[in-house]
Amino acid sequence: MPLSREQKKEMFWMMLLSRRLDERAWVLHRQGKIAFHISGIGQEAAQVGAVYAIEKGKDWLVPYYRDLAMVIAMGMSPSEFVRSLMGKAQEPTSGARQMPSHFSLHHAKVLSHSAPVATQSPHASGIGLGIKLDGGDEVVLTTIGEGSTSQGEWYEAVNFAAIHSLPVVFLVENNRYAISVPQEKQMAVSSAADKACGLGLPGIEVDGTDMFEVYDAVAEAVANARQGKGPSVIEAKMYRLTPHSSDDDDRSYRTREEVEEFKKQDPLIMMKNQFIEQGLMTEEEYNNLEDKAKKMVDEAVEEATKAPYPKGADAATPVYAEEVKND
Amino acid sequence: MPLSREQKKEMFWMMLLSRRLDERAWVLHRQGKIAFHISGIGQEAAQVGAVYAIEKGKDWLVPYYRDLAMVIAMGMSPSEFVRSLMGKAQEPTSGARQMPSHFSLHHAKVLSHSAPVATQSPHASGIGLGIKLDGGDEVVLTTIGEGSTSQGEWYEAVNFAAIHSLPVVFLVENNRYAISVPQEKQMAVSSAADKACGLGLPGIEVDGTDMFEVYDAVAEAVANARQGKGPSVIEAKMYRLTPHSSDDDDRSYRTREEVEEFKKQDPLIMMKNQFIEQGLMTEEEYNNLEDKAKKMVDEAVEEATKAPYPKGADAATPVYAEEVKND
Amino acid sequence: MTEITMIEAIRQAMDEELGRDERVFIIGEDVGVRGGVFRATQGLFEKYGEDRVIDSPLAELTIVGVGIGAAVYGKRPICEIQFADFIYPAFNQIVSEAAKMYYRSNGQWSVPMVIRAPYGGGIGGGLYHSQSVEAFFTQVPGLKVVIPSNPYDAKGLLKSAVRDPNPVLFFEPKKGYRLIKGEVPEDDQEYTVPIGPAKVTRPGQDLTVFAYGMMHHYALQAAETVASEGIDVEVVDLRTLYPVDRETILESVRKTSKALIVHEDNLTGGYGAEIAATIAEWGFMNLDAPVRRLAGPDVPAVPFSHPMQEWFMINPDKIAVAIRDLAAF
Amino acid sequence: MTEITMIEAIRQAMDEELGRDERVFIIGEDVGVRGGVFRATQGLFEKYGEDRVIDSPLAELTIVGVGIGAAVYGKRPICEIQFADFIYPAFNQIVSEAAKMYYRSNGQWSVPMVIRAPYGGGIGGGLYHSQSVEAFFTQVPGLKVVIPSNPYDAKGLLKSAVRDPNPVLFFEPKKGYRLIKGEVPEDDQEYTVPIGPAKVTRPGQDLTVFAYGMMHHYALQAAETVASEGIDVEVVDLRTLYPVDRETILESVRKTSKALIVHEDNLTGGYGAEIAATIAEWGFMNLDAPVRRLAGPDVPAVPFSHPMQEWFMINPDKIAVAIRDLAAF
Ligand SMILES: Cc1ncc(C[n+]2csc(CCOP(=O)(O)OP(=O)(O)O)c2C)c(N)n1
Ligand SMILES: Cc1ncc(C[n+]2csc(CCOP(=O)(O)OP(=O)(O)O)c2C)c(N)n1
Ligand SMILES: [Mg+2]
Ligand SMILES: [Mg+2]
Repeated sequence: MPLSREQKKEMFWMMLLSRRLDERAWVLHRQGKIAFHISGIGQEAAQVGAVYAIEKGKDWLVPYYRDLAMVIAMGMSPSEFVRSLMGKAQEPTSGARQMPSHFSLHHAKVLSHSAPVATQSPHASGIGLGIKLDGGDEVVLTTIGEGSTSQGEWYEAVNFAAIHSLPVVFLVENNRYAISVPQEKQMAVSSAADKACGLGLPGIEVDGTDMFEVYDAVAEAVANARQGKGPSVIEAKMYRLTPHSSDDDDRSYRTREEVEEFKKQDPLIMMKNQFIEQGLMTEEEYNNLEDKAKKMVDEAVEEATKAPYPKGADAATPVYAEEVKND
Repeated sequence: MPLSREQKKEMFWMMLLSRRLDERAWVLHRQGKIAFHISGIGQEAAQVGAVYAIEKGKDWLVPYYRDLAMVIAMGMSPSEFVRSLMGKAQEPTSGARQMPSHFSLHHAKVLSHSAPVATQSPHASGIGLGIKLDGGDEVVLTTIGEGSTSQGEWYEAVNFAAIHSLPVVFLVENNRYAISVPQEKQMAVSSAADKACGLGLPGIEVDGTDMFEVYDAVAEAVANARQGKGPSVIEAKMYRLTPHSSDDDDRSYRTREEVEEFKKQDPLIMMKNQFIEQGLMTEEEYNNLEDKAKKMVDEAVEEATKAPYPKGADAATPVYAEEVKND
Repeated sequence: MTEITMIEAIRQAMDEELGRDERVFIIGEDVGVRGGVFRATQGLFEKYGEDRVIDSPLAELTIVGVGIGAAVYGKRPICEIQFADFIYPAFNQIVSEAAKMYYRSNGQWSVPMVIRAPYGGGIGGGLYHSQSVEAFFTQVPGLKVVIPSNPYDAKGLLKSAVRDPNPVLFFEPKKGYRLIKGEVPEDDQEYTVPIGPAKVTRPGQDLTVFAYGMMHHYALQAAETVASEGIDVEVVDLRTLYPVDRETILESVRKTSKALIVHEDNLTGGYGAEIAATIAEWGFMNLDAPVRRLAGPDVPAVPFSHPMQEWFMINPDKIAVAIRDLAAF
Repeated sequence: MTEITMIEAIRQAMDEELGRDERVFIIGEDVGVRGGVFRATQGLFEKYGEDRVIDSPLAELTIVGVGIGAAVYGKRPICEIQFADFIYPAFNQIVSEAAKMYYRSNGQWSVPMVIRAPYGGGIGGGLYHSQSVEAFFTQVPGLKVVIPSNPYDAKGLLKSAVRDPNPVLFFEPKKGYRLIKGEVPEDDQEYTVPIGPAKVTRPGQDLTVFAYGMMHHYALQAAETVASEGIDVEVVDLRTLYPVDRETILESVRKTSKALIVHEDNLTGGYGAEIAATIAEWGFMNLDAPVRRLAGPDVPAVPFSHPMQEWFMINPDKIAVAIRDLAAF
């Protein structure tokens, strides 16, 4: 089903909002108001493109820490995110137990993930198994960085999904680096999509700065998965425009020229230009969106700043469940 | 370098000797003289073919538990093997600490391996790294069962070797089953050699019942590795003619007809016929070899039976090394 | 009541839980047509089909990681690890994921899952088919660790484990699979044994032996032996190793004033350390003697060759010696 | 003598060992041009080249498994795990392989290898950048486990670890990397600190605090605080956690008759259990009070949000409270 004009605009809005929110996180960090931020800047086109290819409320998302735009699109509010940045009590992912950007939204079927990379991939396959056993037609979208596909965990997850023809889409967000380590030191193939041939499922490579190219590829993979045709690996190529995290200094491993070069391909700017060129959006509409985003982010920061911290002793629970609430 | 007539005969002898030794182990088990045996019957052609492609004393072997024929070819004596079956003190692999068929021969550069499958694969890559760092031209041959390639450990080992172009040959002995689990439940590709394309190295499939086909493929891979052209994956297809181990009852998962069918392709018999047809060996020579094998195996059992058990307290050491002896 | 073996009790528990709850399924190596290498799942594939009894690839990380995903989805996986010695590839999934999912999501996601694994030596398994691995997990909040010592508990505890909303590691003393027999209620008399409480299995006055699994079985035998010599031993079956049932332990120490902890895992850093520490901290005022541990020697694992295996393993005689020694203190 | 930080001491140790022995190399994530995420390997890539300081793929199993292979080949790998929390993917290689290689080959193959990892909380790292993982390994014969508490020991012990013929886990208190400073001999004065012995770092009469790493640093501070109140605390830096230096521990208990063990890992099943058990078994006759443990609460790990982190973490004040309490017993 082709995307409507409204959907496309909504997608652009998600990119824009999460970008401005993400940028604000960097500002908050510089101001000493938050201790840590890990950024999705440069990856929003792929994230929004992919997440619009699944059905909210029905399908599952098993994300990783850069997926701010995905999770915003799935329904996390900006103030919820800022609360998680600040470690405030009512942040919805972990009650401020986890570092920011370790997402989880139970009501939206966004599974909690941890910091050790690639641990989420087998969970996606497990959810896929559950769906298959129940004969359902839900689909699981799971993401990972290209470096993290070096973990045996990812291989095993994809292998299992391929053997059992599970409804899982494995999206690799290839931003060229794993902290300082470039792709050539992670794999001897040119794309994580190439890994698929060794596991017996389709592997597709797309331009991760093009929201609609990603959408199309993921939508097709989702359709296949929904019809019982099994899993896919999709690699979206992009670039991490910021340092790895607020703790990183990327000057030790990449030149400023390289970063500047890639800033010219900033997906937000490219998408904006495309939208305006194709008449999907006017400059004025764009400016309105910018104003709206700024306002929302301002409000989010204000709200989150006022929100209370948890009490220390809140951390004592919940270690064990008394009953299963997530059935 | 093509194999000489003498080498070929020696190779046949290794197949024959390890087969008769292996069969005797089953007899000893039925007689209640040993507690456990895990067998290589049906896999000798691939094992001998592969191991003759490396240079004894120079190259490294990192084997797995079915590689009796390989290890015999590398210089383990039949009586040493029978001692390990019986848990006798002077067995050379582990001083009777490990179960039988957990090989190790330090003097022949055969690395000790354990029972958890696939743990040996990263060791092979690590040895390969050492060789490369030293600029040496040794090669590492390492083996594994097809089921065990499902472990992330194998994937990571091959990936590392591919990235660094290490001199390692990853031989997969595909005997169609991992205990009861057939290949289709391990992978969605038709051969572990297919997995190589996803890791950026050559993957070759050979008939594991043909000693010379295996030799040729491994010899080429070894030559490439020696010349710095990097690692390969080779899958040799064969069939496990016995139950998984003396603890297994394979009737629950495969029909007798299937087993009988494959017995017709017993590599020992096929090789014997080929040798005789091609005039490499006469029936008389063959009968002499059989006599010799029987005698050696008889003697091995006799010797090993007389050998002393370790004392219980021998097990107290050696937990920690005082110095490194394996440099 | 009928007398059955440990392995049969375990099989029955799974059979009944598969029958009771459609969400329950088994995943592991060779659990299908083969019925498990110890035959714990024998007949279940035939009865419940390949969607309920799934032969996994040879990959423990997969078994547990996929199990976690299925559990958060809404299933009730029973993951079989063929030997406890092979649980390490799944260590990250167990410790980082299963154990921490509930806490890290502030209660949003729980992981109702069982991981079964045969453990222990004395069966000629050598270094890698004999290990006791419980102490790696009895320090991980979020996990529960259970080790039964008899068929009644094995069945009742395993059923509780399947129904528990948390990840439960269920380690089975493989040497006892066919050796230990005991009575369980008839098929139509459904029962469970709660996860949590330890149990005084033999009341006594002179000292307490704390044990679990195969060693509990031996401890009862040793207690019997020394009884004839006039030593009145109390035996406590720890059963649920984690969380620790400190109350039952301390109550027994208050009564007997002497404690001997027995396990077959290595002494140093083994599970007994926590029991000893518990007693030394909260039972100190009741103690009349040093807290003793009788455990496997500090070598990497149980060797294969028979004399060395016997040297390693704790048995009723060794326990009796330790009891006499402590009683005489 | 010059005063340097912990991290500088660690960097110097590696620099000197790389310079001393051509077989030594470093492998880990971001150890190359990036110089490590904590800058422990800063400058070493430039000095020794990419063959001696190797950026691994993002795969801890690879780092350790390849390290083992290189070690048996004849190299001396120093494997860096970026955070201790990420050591679990390598658990199988460490516990099944590195620890057991020497024993299982009856001494044919040894694994001279160091695995370095920053551990511990209090740095805003949340559940997965704060963990203390030592107790998983202080129960594994064949491994050595070392945790330094000051720059002098960090440098000297790390150099010993590199030269040790066995696999050594070297856990570094990351909160102390730049916080803890101390004197080390000048560059040209080569020294090592032996792996094995614990050390009395503050002699005292009233009770002993046993600690290591960051907690040892705090223990000294707490001892100072209570000294002014007339409590004379002996502090023992355990340093080599495994094998356990029982003699030094028991000697101190013979002297002070009271023991407090402090660590930031969870209480139950943490390393302190073994120390408590050691004292309860072999030091019992010298004890005047229960063996106390002050440790992290039994929740899955250190939470991120500041108030919850502080609730979790042990600090000098909490140690002082525990000291006063025990002294008053
Ligand atoms: C198991 C594990 N090892 C190491 C780390 C530390 N670490 C965090 S992110 C990261 C790099 C990830 O790279 P990639 O997968 O390419 O994702 P990206 O951050 O580039 O999006 C590393 C090494 C970790 N989180 N988990
Ligand atoms: C990590 C691990 N899990 C399980 C086992 C138990 N096990 C021993 S051999 C085997 C099957 C191996 O199959 P494959 O790799 O195909 O080798 P084959 O035995 O067929 O030669 C299994 C499951 C093990 N040894 N290690
Ligand atoms: Mg990346
Ligand atoms: Mg096989």
